[in-house]
Amino acid sequence: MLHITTLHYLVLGAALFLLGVIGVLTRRNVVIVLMSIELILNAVNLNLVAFSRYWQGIHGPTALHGQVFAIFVITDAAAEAAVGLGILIAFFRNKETVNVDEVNLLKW
Amino acid sequence: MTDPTSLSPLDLETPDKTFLDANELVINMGPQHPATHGVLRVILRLDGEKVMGLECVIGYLHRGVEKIAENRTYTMFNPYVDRMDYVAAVSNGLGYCEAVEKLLNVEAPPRAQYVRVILTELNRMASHQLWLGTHALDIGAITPLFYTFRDREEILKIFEKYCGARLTTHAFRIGGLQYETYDGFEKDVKTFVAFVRPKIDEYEELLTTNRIWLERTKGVGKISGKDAIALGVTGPVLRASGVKWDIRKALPYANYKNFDFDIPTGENGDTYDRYLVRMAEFRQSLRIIEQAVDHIPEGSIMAKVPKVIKPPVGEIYHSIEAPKGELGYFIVSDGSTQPYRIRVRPPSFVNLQALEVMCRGQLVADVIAVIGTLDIVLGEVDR
Amino acid sequence: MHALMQYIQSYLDSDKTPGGAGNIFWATVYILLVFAGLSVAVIAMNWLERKILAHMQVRLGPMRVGPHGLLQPIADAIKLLLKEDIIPAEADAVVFWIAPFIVVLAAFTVFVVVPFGPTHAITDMNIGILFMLGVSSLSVLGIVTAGWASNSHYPLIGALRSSAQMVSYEVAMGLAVVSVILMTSLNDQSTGTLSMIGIVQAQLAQQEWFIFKFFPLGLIGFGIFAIAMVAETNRAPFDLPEAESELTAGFHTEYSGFRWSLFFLAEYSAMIAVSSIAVTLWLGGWLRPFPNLLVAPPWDLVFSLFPAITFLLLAAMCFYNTARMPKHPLFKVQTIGLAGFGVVLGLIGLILFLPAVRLRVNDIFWFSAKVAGFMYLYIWYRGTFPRYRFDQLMKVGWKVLLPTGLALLVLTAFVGMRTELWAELQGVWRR
Amino acid sequence: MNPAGMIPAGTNPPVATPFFFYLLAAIMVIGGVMVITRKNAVHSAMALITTLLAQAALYLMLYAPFVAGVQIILYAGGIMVLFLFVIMLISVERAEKERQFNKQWPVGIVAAAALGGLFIAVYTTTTKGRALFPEGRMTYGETQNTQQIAALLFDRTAGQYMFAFEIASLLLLVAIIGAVVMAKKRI
Repeated sequence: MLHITTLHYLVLGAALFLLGVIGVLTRRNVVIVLMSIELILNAVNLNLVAFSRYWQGIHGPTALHGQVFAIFVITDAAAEAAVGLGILIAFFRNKETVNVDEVNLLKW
Repeated sequence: MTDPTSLSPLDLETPDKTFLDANELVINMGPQHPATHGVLRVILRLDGEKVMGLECVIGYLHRGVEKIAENRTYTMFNPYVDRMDYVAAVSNGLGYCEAVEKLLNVEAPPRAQYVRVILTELNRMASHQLWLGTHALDIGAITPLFYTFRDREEILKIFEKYCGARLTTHAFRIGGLQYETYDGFEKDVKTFVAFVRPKIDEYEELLTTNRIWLERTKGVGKISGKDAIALGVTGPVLRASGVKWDIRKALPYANYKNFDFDIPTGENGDTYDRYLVRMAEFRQSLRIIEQAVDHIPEGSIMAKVPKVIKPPVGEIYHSIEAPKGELGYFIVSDGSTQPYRIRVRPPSFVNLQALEVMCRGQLVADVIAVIGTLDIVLGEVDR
Repeated sequence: MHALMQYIQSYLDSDKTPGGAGNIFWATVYILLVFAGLSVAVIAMNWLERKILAHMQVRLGPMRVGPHGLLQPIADAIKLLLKEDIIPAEADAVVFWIAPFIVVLAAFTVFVVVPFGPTHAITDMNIGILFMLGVSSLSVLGIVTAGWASNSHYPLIGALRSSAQMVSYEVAMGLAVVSVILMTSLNDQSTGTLSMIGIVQAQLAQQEWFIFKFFPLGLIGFGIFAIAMVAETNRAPFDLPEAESELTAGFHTEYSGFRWSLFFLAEYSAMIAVSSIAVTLWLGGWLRPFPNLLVAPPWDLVFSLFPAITFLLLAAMCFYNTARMPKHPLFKVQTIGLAGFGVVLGLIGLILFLPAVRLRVNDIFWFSAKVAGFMYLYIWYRGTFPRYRFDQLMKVGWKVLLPTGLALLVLTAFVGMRTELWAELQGVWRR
Repeated sequence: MNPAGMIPAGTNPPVATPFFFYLLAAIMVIGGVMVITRKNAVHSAMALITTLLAQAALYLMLYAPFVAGVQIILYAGGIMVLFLFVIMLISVERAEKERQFNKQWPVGIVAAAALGGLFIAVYTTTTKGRALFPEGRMTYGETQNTQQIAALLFDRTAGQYMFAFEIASLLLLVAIIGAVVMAKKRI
């Protein structure tokens, strides 16, 4: 079998990123749109960690900047999920729907 | 939102605003539910875990006891009353026998009165023990159940020795007792009193100062004395709200006026106070039994009662203090051997009315605690 | 054959865990051993819980199946496996089907890093404790989906309660754990570590169980964890998700037979798992009692005799009860069975006297004994306490345990760094 | 270059790496497809959880155990529980019966396809795609990973990300307040 290289991880990350983009652009259900965003963030994370390993190979074992960045992205994802779901609940309470294309008013 | 504790009737048509403004969760608690003490069905309207309102549905154990009475003679109906509050059958029998005696205008002889008091008070303790065990079990403490049942067994043994039955005792007859006490009855009762006194301390050790028990019961299911009277609540539930009302003192029957005992009352009318009141009643019952068992007079056990009981035309209401509250019998006689109508005022049925007032605005877990603290027996509620 | 023996011998002399040494064969053997041991522990726990609870409640507990009901758990297991597997018509069949497996997987996977001894662990991860907390928190997913998939109100409320409860207590739990991780680094001998084996070795190096370190800070952290772990495993007095008097059976109301038994298995193995965390972090893991005071070689010998003596005592108990068995012919099989069980226990006890075996299982014995102590506590709680109400539970979690945990963390850092802080302050003063 | 020779002494050689990589990659892609195609949001969430766990395993393969642990404890154990919680609060049944895809889905597909084409172009057509990330770089054991990340985050001398870390904590605080305000019944 082939040896697994950084490129393999990048291709996988790209595939997940595309899936996430398709989900965001086509689905109506807000919850699934939010989950697709998580998918995108994860694809990015995968790339970051793969880059980190590559970087380690060049700059030695302490060059973990990619992993640190991934941790920041996870933090960001947690914040995004909390606020996003909060907005979703507020939206559902007012419109009794979870469909994103029915969000056509900025105020009601 | 309206004040959840206000006394407004349950309105199932217009639901209150809830979380997410969606319709609230409606849950059927019962009739098959481990904590509704039988076949009570409670329709709960919940906002999350908060009770917005509830409705009791009863009748799953209805056997038409009152109707049966109209086709039975007064003597034949006597065993039926045992089946109403089956954990306090002796009290039921006492109330019925005394009501008919009052109608006949006879009085049971002193010896019978003493034995009646002893058995009734023993039964009160048995009933309270069952209440304590199941109430604690509902709140999650499983151990007291086994302790109380262990000690209740001793009471049932005395009943069995006395009249052959453990639960539906049918201990009394109209006009007195059917059986003379067995040899060693007094000794058995005294042994039991000595046996059970430390056991009550044991129950209290497990619960009274237990922090979780305090948190689960203090301030839960509060009802003011005024509300309680308005709803007709009686018994320990009323006394825990600070109303000193005990029929044994207020309208003495049997020979309770010969005994020295206190009426324990609470202050806050919450579940914890009801618990304390009942625990105090254990000790008061022991006091009464101790006084009675030492002074059982000699003599006959049956008053002069005609072979065929044919009360004069008239009506009578007689109530006693059953373990759960005021147990009343309203008997209408048309002069025949069968009662024209018997109406029972069961304490559980009336106390159950307070459930909604006590539960509004509380949590689901509190509904369980309140059902437990009301000490209902569905056999009596549904009759 | 000789090569195989050499292979085995080479491992026995190794000072690494099989996972750490990259030894797949031994890792597999260890996985099988740990999971077999875990299953036996769950079965034993089932019997012990019933018996201990029964004796607390002045009754006998199981007495019919086997002598003193010893075979009762096996009979129950057979019954559960043979029961009809019911999936409610309105349930979401796929999710309903998967949910118990998530819970079981989460509960079993954590044992990958549990250190039964310096070399007796499947593997030693750099992130051991983080892995344990993370994977054990996955069981909440199974519980939530189980409650949701049942499509019924009681399971749904049970699932919501359970998820809220587990998520909130994880926070307090995490803070207590972090205070221990600080303790591993706050000394001269060792650097900080998240590895489960590393934490115990830090306690060995510092000659102190962390429950006693920075007294009373270690004790407070242990207390927070001990409370949070009961809530985390949904046991009395925090067993609201399955409060039988309120929600019939909570999230597993609709489950029956095999699937229900998976939840049961998961609950008990999760109890063992969190107890293992507590033992590893605060009670010195596999270290024997008094590793700092009674260090002379004779003491080593004395403590290494404990496993054998324990098994002999258990055997003696069996023989005593055999003698007390009714002499009626109906009890003949039971008497023989109990005597046989005693003989087996006694034989194990005798084998444990052999020095080669004795020294090797000593670690495992002390670890298991400490975990067993926690298991007894679980049963004791269940026999004693009433159940908390949901809001009170949340209050305890967020308003008591969380602030205490935060304060503990800060205090531990300050106490641990006091000399450096003092030096720093003096430097500032001089400037 | 011989990849196995790159492993420093003392660490274990990776076992069957390609096999596990392709297995986990397949799980992740299938999970991702399930996330965006399922009608029922709970099924989507389950698929996403599977994807996230597989990704945690990939992190372990990339010698990033700490990130893997954070991934499990935060993503799978925290964020996804939040998602499931919210899905249960809002009614799933009705959303299931409605149209699943919005009106501009063809545009979305085209845009995504264009992006995919871009990726493919970058990774394949240019010779630099391969040359950019030469394979067989040295790998390191995970023995000190957590400590090194901590050093990057907190260390006095080597800690470059201290400020970013503080900003992240501020972000979390803002998120907490935002979530509470949003989810409150009445503001």
